[in-house]
Amino acid sequence: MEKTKQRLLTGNKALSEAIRLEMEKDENVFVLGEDVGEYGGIFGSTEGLLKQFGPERIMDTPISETAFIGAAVGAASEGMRPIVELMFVDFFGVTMDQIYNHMAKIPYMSGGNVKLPMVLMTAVGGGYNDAAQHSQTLYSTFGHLPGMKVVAPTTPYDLKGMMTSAIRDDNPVVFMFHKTLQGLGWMDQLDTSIGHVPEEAYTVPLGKAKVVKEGTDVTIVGLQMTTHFGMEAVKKLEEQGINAELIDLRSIVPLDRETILQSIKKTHRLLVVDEDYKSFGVTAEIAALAAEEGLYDLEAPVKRLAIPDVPIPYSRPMEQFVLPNAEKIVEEAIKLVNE
Amino acid sequence: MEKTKQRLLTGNKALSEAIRLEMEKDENVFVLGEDVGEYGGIFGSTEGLLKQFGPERIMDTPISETAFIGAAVGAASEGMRPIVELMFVDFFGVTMDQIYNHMAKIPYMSGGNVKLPMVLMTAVGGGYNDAAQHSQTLYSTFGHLPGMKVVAPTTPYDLKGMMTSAIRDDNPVVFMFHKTLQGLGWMDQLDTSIGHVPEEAYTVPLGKAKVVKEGTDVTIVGLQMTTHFGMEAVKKLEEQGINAELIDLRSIVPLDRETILQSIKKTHRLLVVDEDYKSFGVTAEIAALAAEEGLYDLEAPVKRLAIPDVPIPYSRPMEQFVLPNAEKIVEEAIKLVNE
Amino acid sequence: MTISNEELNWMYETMYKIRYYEDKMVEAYAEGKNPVFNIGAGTVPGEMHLATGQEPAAAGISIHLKKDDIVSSPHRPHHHAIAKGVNLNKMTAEIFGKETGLGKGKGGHMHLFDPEVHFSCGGIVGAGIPHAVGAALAAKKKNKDSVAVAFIGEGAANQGAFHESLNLAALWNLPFIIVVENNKYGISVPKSHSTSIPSNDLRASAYGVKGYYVKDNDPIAMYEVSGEAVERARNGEGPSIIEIETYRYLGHFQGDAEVYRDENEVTELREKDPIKLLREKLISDYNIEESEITAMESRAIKDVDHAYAFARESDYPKPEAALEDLFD
Amino acid sequence: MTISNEELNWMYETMYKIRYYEDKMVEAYAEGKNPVFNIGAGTVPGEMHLATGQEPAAAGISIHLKKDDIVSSPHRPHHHAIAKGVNLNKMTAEIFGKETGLGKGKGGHMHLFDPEVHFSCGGIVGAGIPHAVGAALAAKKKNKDSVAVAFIGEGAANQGAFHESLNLAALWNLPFIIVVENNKYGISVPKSHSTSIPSNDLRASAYGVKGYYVKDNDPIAMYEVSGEAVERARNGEGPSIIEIETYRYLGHFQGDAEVYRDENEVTELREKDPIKLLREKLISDYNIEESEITAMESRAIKDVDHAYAFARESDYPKPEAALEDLFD
Ligand SMILES: Cc1ncc(C[n+]2csc(CCOP(=O)(O)OP(=O)(O)O)c2C)c(N)n1
Ligand SMILES: Cc1ncc(C[n+]2csc(CCOP(=O)(O)OP(=O)(O)O)c2C)c(N)n1
Ligand SMILES: [Mg+2]
Ligand SMILES: [Mg+2]
Repeated sequence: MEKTKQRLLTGNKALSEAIRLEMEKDENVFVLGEDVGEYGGIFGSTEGLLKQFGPERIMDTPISETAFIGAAVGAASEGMRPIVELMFVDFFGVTMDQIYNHMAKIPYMSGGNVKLPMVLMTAVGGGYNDAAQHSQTLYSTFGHLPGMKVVAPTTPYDLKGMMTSAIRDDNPVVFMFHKTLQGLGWMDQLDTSIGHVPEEAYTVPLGKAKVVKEGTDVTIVGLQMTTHFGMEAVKKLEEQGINAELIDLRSIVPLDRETILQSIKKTHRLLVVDEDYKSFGVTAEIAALAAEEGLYDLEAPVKRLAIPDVPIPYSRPMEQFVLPNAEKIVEEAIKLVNE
Repeated sequence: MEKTKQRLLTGNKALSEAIRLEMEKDENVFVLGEDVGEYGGIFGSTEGLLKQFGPERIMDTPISETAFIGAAVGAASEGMRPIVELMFVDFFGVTMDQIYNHMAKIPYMSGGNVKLPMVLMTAVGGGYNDAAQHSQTLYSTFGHLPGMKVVAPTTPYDLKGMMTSAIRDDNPVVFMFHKTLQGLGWMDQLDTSIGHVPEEAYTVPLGKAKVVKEGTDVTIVGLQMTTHFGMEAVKKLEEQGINAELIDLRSIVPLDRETILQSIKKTHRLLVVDEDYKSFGVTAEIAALAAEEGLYDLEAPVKRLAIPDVPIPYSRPMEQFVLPNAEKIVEEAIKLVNE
Repeated sequence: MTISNEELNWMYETMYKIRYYEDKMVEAYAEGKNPVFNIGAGTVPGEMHLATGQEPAAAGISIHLKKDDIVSSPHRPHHHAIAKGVNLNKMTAEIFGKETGLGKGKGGHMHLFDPEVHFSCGGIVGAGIPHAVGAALAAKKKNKDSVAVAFIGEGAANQGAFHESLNLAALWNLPFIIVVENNKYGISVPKSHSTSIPSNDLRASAYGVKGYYVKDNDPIAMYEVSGEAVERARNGEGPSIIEIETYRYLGHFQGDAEVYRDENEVTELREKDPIKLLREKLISDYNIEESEITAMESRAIKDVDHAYAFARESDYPKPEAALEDLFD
Repeated sequence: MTISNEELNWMYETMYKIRYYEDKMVEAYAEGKNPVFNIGAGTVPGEMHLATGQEPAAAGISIHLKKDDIVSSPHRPHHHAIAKGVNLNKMTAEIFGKETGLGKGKGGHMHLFDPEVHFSCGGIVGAGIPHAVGAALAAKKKNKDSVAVAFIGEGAANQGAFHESLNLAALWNLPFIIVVENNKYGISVPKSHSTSIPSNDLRASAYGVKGYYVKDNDPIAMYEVSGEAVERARNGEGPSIIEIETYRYLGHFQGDAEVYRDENEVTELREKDPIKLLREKLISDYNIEESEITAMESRAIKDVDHAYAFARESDYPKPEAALEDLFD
């Protein structure tokens, strides 16, 4: 136990370990997607799996997202449990029909007679100058459309635990992992992208937010990179005598409304931070929740920090301008407590 | 002038008239899409146009949304002004990449050097038992993704005026018309779907909401069918002594935040009604706006009435259960003023 | 491949049943839409795409399919469903929006799912093709000898999903067959305005698969080429494309004014109706007794009438049931 | 079609310039990523897909293109851009993220737009194909004799957009050419694991268009078949598919560890390098003077060096410029 506790893994290794353990247990689980074999997934989500399971269960596909994601739907309806990778979430547009009209709706349209136990995993996020077509998170694009669970874990521990839950779930799950939180050697190195991960399989529930740090003065809600930035911000705020509470959303659908409302009851102030576009995004839904169900608890207007409704620009100064970061969170939080 | 004022047109005729007048004026304007020719558009948006303009300018396409919407992007970049129809908005998933990664982003990514003066028109809405893949509005799915204007007019007057504006706009515009508001002979017959439309070309700005009825007790915000339901509701509320203000959003991007905030200042109560899914939808953004910029004006929690995050069920009792209507608006508005 | 009398009878009875089913649906759909047609009104609301005239495609291949074989069908699914042996009561109840339906009333006529016989359909053109590819993959993974068939219209063959799916199925050598029902129109658009080549079996060489073409809506020719294609698929010899020339007697959907075609077109088509022709052939070429034929017809009618009665007598779902079945 | 010395020289100089440009980009991209490679760091951050080795495809067809002809290119666009005559200073500045760039720094290396020479590219596999089809349509509508060329990789030919676009272009008989650069890999996936047939010119018959295959990364063969295809397109004889066998010397993107291929593969490829071979041929078969060649080389180097200098010296955009250029 001592040893297990001390084992450190990067996000991507935690993720691929979850897949490995479920594949060992259940022969219906298999992986398909572009470059998931020899390459191990562009962002390392299937690292080492081809070697262990061979090309029959770790299947490289042509660049045909409609066909292979649709095939995952068909295979799931016949009792398999596919994990299918959409390399970048930004590519959803070539295959969204399979995702939202079929994967998400067939269980409902069939009155529950068809189950689709599948995981669509996909990489999200920017910050490394990959420009407008490779840097988005699109959390709410998926969250808005009913019928799929949509999760976005932050830490290696949660990546493994939530992937295990996702694979075992009988519902379609969209599993978004953040590129920078995979802990890959060729990207920014962040503390958050490496962490304690038990060796054995374990589950973390889908649909529960996590209070990363308790506080009394202001509630900061983030997910993935904005949770990471939130952690930095919380420390800086502490230095300035502000005791912020930080919530890591982890799941977009189901959304853990209760945890957020409880926090507002305590802090009376809400700042929502998101790497997705602002309008109609995560910050909108959570601010709306506060207006709908937490209004009497609020002592100041809700603040929303997100991409200001422009495509992600390539050049560094502009990209940094549109992305949230710790400093911007600190600034907004201070304004909020002084309101 | 008298005569013009009295001319009544259905929504679809108002729409096709706008297209006709712009096509007469500008030979770069042309239409392409499935069944836009002989059939005149499944929902009548191109009624009569083939006859006048011939198949070179009113082009039936194969069922290849990626190719023909992508071709509209390519033609627009070469100086044409295409109007391209996506038959049902529900089909966006087979072609969203062309819409959101290219049509919406190319002008920005090119630093404004490439203009895409094109209109993507598409039919939205349910209520006639067309089930989960043919009944959605998806307003916020489009509104969330930056780079395209997204409009959704309600009345024949606005359908014509806003289509004219859309065609003349040098930016890509997604023009959503509501099936039931087209005033087609084979669907429900609604007062709102027929109205005064001047014969000559005129514009209605994109990005301005309309106060349909002024009031003091509660602000009701709707768009398309929920504006229609709102009109009915406002009358019933009046009978009960409640003086509601009704705002027809008309445009999702740009969103006329000012008109909504002004109204809340007056009524202190907000009910947002939407035919789209609730979470991360129009009701979220507008409730969030109130929480962010109108909080001190609110005297009661914001109320949101929208599809309760399930796909649209086929069978009538269930579909009616998930859709907003006048009675539900009345009920929520009464609760709100009694809060 | 020569067809046995038993097979002929099955084909005839199935086609007859489909035809009778669709005829009844024309009536049911019209109920409550008079005097003014309103798509959302009546006993059966919403869009209604019927397959009257297209029976040979469904019967000619389904005769070769077993319960475990998979069928994926598009927006015009009744003939495929009936030929595959979908539960007729539950299917009809679903179309009527009743709680006893296949999807408890949530799906409707374009969204019929009967996992018992591995049947599904959907309303998005081309989208069912990859589902069949995936089902074929699952069969292969499970070492079953099942075959997956995707039916599409000729219009759908110009969707990207067609290309991607065929390449994938060929690459992975899956037991997959695509049947293109060329009924000449995609809604109002004639094939010549949608497809740059004469027929889709010619696209087989683009994937290295086998291509077949069936002329004249001929059920027996369809039986023959399908038998070969199914056998090849079962034996691991890979996918096929079958295009069949067929006819859509009715509008694209009920209520279609059919401004885009000549009024006489359908009258002429009905003269060479494949069910009528097959009936004559059964008697003249195969020595099947008239009495045997009428017995089949009665049985078909009885089954269908029973299904409609079941649907009519069933209850509507409770409104709040809309909130159920989202997640398991 | 016989190639003139002038044309040969243009081809050589263009290929040489592309090669030199990409070599310089390897260096620029590495700047600031030492000792630890970090994709988001350095002078040129983000993904970087270089076309070293693939010059013949770009030069062999672009020689037949005029300024008004349209080129749509994918994620690996520099060779096409240079051959099409994109403003090299602005292009390089864009890649460096500078405000003097083609897109004022908003686009980056995968999103280069030069409307002056009708060039565009993009990062979504297959997505540029319909853009070229639409541009060809615009040309036809405007009664111009322009041709639109879409470049793609062999991996992209399995995207639905390929199929839909070719059918549409063939149906409407548009002046459209698709060039498939078969560099053997789509990232790590070899062609044999992505494509069910040997080459994409074989798919021409699926659309009723013309198909051409160029072996051995041969620029002169590419010149020849392209000349024919362009002429056919200009004359209203319809679309073509050209597949060229080419080679990607570098990784998929810079930083690719290339675990999926043999270390010696590229060494061998470089031995039969098309630029080296063409240089030899110019001298041996076409009697072009060594001095003339070095003059071309110097000119290419000068242009490229100048472009890099321009890019380096330009300013970064202001952060707030991110909010500009959304709507007109
Ligand atoms: C992706 C998509 N595009 C368009 C439609 C609208 N639509 C439904 S059926 C149809 C025509 C289909 O033609 P075909 O494939 O020939 O089948 P048929 O109706 O003739 O049986 C169209 C365009 C759709 N449902 N999905
Ligand atoms: C729709 C889509 N899917 C996947 C990707 C990721 N991706 C970028 S390039 C590439 C490989 C492309 O291979 P190929 O077409 O052969 O071009 P090459 O890179 O060899 O030049 C892939 C899979 C993408 N950009 N877009
Ligand atoms: Mg058809
Ligand atoms: Mg390649």
